[in-house]
Amino acid sequence: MNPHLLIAIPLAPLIAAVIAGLFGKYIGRAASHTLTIAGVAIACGLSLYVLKQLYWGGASSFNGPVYTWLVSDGVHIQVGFLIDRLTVLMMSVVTFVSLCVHVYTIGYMSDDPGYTRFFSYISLFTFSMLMLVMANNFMQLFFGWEAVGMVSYLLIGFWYTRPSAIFANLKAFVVNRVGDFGFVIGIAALFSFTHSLSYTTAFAAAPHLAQLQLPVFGGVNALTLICVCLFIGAMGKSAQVPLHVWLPDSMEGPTPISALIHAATMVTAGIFMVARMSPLFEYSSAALSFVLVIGATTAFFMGILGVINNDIKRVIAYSTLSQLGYMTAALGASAYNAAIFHLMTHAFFKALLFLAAGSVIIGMHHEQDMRKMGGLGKYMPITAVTCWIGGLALVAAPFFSGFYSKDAIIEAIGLSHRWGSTYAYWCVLLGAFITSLYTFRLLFMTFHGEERFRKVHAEHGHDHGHDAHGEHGGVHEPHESPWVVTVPLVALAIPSLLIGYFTVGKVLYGNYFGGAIKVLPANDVVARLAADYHGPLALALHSFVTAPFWLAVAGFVTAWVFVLKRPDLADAAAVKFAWLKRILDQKYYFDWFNEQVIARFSRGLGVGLWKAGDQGIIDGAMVNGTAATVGWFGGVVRRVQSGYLYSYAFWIVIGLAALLGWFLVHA
Amino acid sequence: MHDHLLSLLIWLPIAAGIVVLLLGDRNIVAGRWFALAASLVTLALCVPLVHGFSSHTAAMQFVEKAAWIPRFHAEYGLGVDGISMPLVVLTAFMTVPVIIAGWQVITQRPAQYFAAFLIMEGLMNGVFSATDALLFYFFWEAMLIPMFLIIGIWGGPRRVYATIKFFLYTFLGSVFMLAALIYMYLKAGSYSIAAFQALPLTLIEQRWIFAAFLLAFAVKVPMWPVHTWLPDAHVEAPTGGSVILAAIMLKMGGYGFLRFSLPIVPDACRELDGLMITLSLIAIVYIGFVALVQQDMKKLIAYSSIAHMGIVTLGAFLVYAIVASSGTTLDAGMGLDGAMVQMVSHGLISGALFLCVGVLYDRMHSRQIADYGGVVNTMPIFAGFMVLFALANTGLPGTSGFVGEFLVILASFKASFWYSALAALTLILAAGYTLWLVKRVVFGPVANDHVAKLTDLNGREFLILGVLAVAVLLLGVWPEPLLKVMEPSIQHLVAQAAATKIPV
Amino acid sequence: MMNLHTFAAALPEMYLAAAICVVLLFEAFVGERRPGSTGTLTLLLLVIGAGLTVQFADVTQRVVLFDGSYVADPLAYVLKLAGFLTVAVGLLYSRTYLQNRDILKGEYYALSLSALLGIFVLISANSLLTVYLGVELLALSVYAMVAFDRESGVAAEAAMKYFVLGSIASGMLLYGMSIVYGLTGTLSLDGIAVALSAPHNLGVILGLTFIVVAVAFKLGAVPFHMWLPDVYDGAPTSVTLFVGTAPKIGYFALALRLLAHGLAGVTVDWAAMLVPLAVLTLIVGNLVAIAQTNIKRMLAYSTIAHVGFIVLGFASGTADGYSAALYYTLVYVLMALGFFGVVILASRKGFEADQLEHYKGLYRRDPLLALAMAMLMFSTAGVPPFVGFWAKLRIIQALWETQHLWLVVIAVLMSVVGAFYYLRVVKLMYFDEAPESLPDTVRSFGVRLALGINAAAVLVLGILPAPLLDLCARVLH
Amino acid sequence: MITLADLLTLSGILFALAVAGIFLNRKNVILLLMCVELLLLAANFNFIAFSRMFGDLTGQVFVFFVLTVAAAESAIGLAILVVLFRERRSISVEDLNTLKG
Repeated sequence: MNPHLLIAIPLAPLIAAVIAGLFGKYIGRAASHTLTIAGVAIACGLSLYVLKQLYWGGASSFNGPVYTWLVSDGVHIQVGFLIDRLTVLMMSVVTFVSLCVHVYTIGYMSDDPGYTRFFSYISLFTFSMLMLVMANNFMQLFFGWEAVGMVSYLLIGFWYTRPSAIFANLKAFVVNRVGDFGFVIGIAALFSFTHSLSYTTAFAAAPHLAQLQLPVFGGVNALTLICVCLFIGAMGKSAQVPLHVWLPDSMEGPTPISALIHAATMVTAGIFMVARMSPLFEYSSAALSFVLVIGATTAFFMGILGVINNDIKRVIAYSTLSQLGYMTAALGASAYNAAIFHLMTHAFFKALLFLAAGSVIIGMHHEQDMRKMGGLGKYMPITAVTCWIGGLALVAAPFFSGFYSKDAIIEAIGLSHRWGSTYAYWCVLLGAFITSLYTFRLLFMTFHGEERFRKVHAEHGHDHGHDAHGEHGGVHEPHESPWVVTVPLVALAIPSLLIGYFTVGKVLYGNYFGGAIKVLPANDVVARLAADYHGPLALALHSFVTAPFWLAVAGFVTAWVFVLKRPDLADAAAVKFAWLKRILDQKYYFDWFNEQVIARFSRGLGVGLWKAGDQGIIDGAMVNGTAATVGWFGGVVRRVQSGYLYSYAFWIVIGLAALLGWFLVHA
Repeated sequence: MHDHLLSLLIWLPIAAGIVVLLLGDRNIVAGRWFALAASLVTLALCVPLVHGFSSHTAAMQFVEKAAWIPRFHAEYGLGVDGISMPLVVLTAFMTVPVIIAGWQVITQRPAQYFAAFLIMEGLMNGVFSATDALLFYFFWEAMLIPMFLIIGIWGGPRRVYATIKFFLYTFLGSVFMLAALIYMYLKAGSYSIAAFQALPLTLIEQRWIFAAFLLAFAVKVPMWPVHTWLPDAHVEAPTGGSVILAAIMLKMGGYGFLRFSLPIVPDACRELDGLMITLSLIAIVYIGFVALVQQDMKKLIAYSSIAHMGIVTLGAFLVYAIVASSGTTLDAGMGLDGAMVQMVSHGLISGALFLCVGVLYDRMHSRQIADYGGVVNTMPIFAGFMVLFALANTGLPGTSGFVGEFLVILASFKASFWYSALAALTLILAAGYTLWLVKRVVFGPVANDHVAKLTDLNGREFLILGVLAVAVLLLGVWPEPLLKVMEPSIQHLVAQAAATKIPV
Repeated sequence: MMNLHTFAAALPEMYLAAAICVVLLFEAFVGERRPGSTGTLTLLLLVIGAGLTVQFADVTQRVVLFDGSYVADPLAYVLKLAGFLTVAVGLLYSRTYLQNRDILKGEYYALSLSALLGIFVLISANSLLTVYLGVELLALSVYAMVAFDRESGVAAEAAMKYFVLGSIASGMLLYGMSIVYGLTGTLSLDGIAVALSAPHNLGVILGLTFIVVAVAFKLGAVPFHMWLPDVYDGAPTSVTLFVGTAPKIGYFALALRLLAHGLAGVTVDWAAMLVPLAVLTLIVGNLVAIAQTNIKRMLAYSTIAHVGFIVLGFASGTADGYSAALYYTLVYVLMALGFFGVVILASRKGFEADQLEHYKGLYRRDPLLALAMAMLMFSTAGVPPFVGFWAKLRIIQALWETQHLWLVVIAVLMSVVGAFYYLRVVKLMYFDEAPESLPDTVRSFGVRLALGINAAAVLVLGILPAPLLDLCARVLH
Repeated sequence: MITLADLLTLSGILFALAVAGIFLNRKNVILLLMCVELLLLAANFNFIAFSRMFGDLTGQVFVFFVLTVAAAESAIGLAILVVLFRERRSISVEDLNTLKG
């Protein structure tokens, strides 16, 4: 495969981003977005071409350096690409979604002063994400890893005058850094054993590492330590409990970002990374159990939060958390390809949902509260339809893409015998109910029922951010969004609907990934699923007799009753289970803990060390103390010089006597 | 010219400084331009230095030798190797922005201001390129005088306290080193550093000498707990002073450890390695927390400097821990590489951050974080730079800040899990204090009408920040050139450090 | 055999004796009418004297004259030359000062010359008798000079204190000498050096102690230092300048001839006695100097601190130590000339610039003077690139050579403490704002030029220390 | 028969008296001058004693010098005393304390 072609893939968006970023002011809006879109389009096209080459063209995967970053002590740390079917799948998904978002942004940000800056950022993000995905060594992986985090930091804080936004982006970055803290230690650990940062060496060393013990925490398996550390990084990026806290807040960013970064791509970097590292994780059952439990927990408990939230974007955000939990749990069950498969389908339908939500928000003139919507279906049909498609995909309605991926995950976890798999199974199973509950609640509250927005325009208009249709009174009809918004919706709706049906056979049950993903035969649950796989149609029909399907239906009914049929019941329940509601409103008190305990403790510690340690002991006692003592002593000795002749003479005699005495005695 | 290049790098700026001094404040316009020209010429002199430098040998290059005090075998000996050459270049490079930064800002006694910095540059180049210990000490101490005056004359309200503290603190550290140098001279019969490095010393001698060196270098670095002069000095110093302090003077401590402690008293270093690593880790963690709660921008950056220099000392002393734990010198050099890169990179980044603070200070005459907020609204371009350098300060990959930390953390795991764990805390802490600073100063709605009146960077400021930004990114994206230059010297240093000098 | 040529080595003393008479006569007949002319004449005579010394007294090896009571050697040559120059420069600085206080009298010059003669006698002394005569000649002239300003009460008080205490010291010196004489039966230092070679002998120590105390007193070592601050403070600044410079050369010679040469046999004993004195001197001098508000007093205590270093040089008891002490003495004299010169130049008629406050913002009022003072202060603090650094370095080196680890530590620590009050002067001059009402400094070109050269010398000798270091080492090996 | 020891003892006593006189006397500066003279005499005593013991004259020659110097010394001392009295109208040791610290 031609390396220059590969280099072009990340480079195109980068160049576009740099130009748009530095000279956006001079070349103007149109030029900026054309340029960046062109850049991403090139990347997307090339990625698809490479996909074709690899899958149909029978080209072998590529693994080679681009340039030597540095040589330290004989260790060559290089920037290089590893392009195999796993990578190229990610590349295609990333670039495709990114492309849609670029186009969509033209409409969504049309009246934002930071227009060119925004395009530069998302192109830069595309570059970073591609670098992450295409890396063939840990240094570059870490580079992409942090770079996407950095762009997400910039984008969450895009509307930098909003206090909530700049709080959210700081939070996001720091929480991600907590993850990266683990990640970098994992890399260091791996390096200390393999003396190299390249994947291939690391993978080769895995079986050997599984035999090693490290003398920390009273002796842990080296590989387990490495994998857990790496996974902590993934927990940060992919927002797994307890490092998930940043993702809901990240919704402060513009909606296209929520779609691109906080749903489709960046947050899935963790999933991708673990799948990429499957040759390592496979040898550490303990680490995988950890992954499994964390993932399952996230899947279930974060889903619940989606049910009680009224901000349309946050609901989808929690759904994202929950779905990421599904993927993570799949990884934990060694069903890597299921995870990646779900990652792909999820990328499409979740991006779709976000963009649809964005479209709704535009239609509602930057209103995000679902309680102020309702009955929008007839005002914005395209949005409504596409949003329904996305929703159905999300709840894994048969034939929809989400169905094939998510069902497989639940099945796979069910089959797994790994420690914690039972707990995980129940989580993901009940998760199906929760998923459909919040999904349909969202759909109903937004597109159906009474048109609540007519009542609430009075206090309408909170938190406008930068939208130019600023202050305005009176009711304004919601309106369908312009084509630049709806086209991407359609473009994403199609794969959300179909891609599962057409690819499940190959990606999930076929041997699409080949060597890219390693699963030990003993752990290979997906293979067992594959055994009784008879095509997508059969699978879909079969699902009508499975628990997840009926749980989803139950969710649908519940949502219908509480939202459309008897809204009062919801309030009644809220009253009845007030304690539960408080916990949920407080999001299980994670934020409270972080802000009140961790943050406060850190600041307290800082002040303590500063005032007591630096200023008190070191400066006060030691430094200035010494100076003061010296000065004081000088003042005292000074008084000996009394000014009286006889005392002077006396001192002379004293001195003489002392010398005489001492030396005569010692002679 | 090649055989007097280093002398030129030392004496040309000093001579220029004297000329500026003589031109005086009356014709300062000429003085300024002359100063700028001088600093640029000095920088230009680095081109043949870099170009003519062979990265295949650990030997001293561009060597100059001349009799100085024959009776005491002290000679005027100059030379650079892979460790000192980058620092010389850094010195020449950072002086230019300092000169430009003071262009219109310094109204009081400008001639002396520019002269002081030019003289400083010469002396600092002298420190880095001296191959004779006495000459080294000569420059090392002489440098205190201009810095003392810079802080004292152009400093802030508590400048007198700060500058006297700075002087005495560092002076106290250095005099003990002098005593140690003389002691070794009497044993070695020469002041040449090479002779010291070859000199066999018993463990007891080495302990004492190590202690003396530690005092001198730890204060300069500065290491916890002898760091308290730095925040005061930084806060009170004028922008240029802070830049030179952070960018170059702190490096002298690190350089001293690499040039003196490790090769001259390796056994004592081996013995006290744990202590040094502990102090470094304390610097990283303890200082990280302290930086978190600073209310003064300069103080915050000063503390962050201490934390980042902790990475340097950690990397420097990892050698022994690695050898001890793994039994080989494999990867030991990586820690040193990391330390060196971190020094250079920190020179660029902290310098840039102080220049950023200077830009704000020149406009609002306040360094209090509380007085700012939403600067981005009125100074978007500045905000861009500030955010970039802040991210670099947090060690973001792609910027120079990442390289050193990454190498040191990689190497540290070889020594111990806990070392790397504690060192890696810097990722979180640095992100915490730096970005919180950015959040409070740069982002947010316009805080008050002073901020509302701010004007964005002028061409001069844009130029210097731009150049630094390019340097930071280049070094982050492709550090290999720097590493290549250092490698032989680092390997040689590892060998020296791993050897024992105890006579048998 | 005994022709004039034999006495060429003793020319400086003879010349000086003659010069004193000339000055007195000149004053009597001309000076009255032309005030100041005597001063000019004296400077002229001093320069000529220096010239003659170079011409005739430049001996290459040790020459002993007058039945062994007089010695001329390269060391003596160097010291005498230094003496001529020091006094000349000192008098040059003092001129305007004396004028402003109308004590510009011929006697002043005559006294300084006789003091110089005393110094020379000390330098060339080779018997107890010559030593004693030198000490007294120097001391008596200086007493008179201190009290020279008859309008000043403090000066009289200082003189009286100096006189009484000084007499005690000479009494002790004499007493010690008498005991040494009793032990050896000879007054010649060479003879004594031969005779006294058994250390730790009671009688020796008895005599030695008295001598050591006397020497320590003359040098100003603690606890025999108490006259020094009062004299420096009370005397007219021009006299302070004189007392602070030239006599140090003489007293260095005293210590060298008497202890290092005459009592070489019992070096261990007196060296051991000097160690505690040196330590005390360093500590007290530096600590008390910090507490001073009067610059003359502060410089007095700083002198004491430096004496501590010089004594340390002797305490090492080796030739290298003595040459270190010699170097330190010469360097100190150079610097003292400088900073007392600045004090003189900062004072005007009816205004004594003796408080530290008077130096606030000196930079604004007189940049050159401030620059000179700053250089001198940094030099005195022992910071490169100034010459003071090498002086300290030599002492520390001498201590290392004799394995005095703790003395090294103390010396080093005290040099840091000392740095503080020198920095304070720089701080006053450069960082503080000048209060109004301070009169202008003296602007006479010649004096300022001399001071400039003086300060420049401190820098040049600092950057190129080799020649002087060489000289000091050579004349003592 | 007066032995060397006797003479030395005497001179020792003289010396002690002189020194004691100097720091015990708080009244009159004149007394100080006298004590100083006494001091010198004590030393002279030694010289003479020793020179008699050795039977060589140098010691006694020395004494002559000392006496001469002593004369000069007291002359200077008295001169200073006069100046002091003119300024302070007092020759009490107690009043010599404006210079201190």
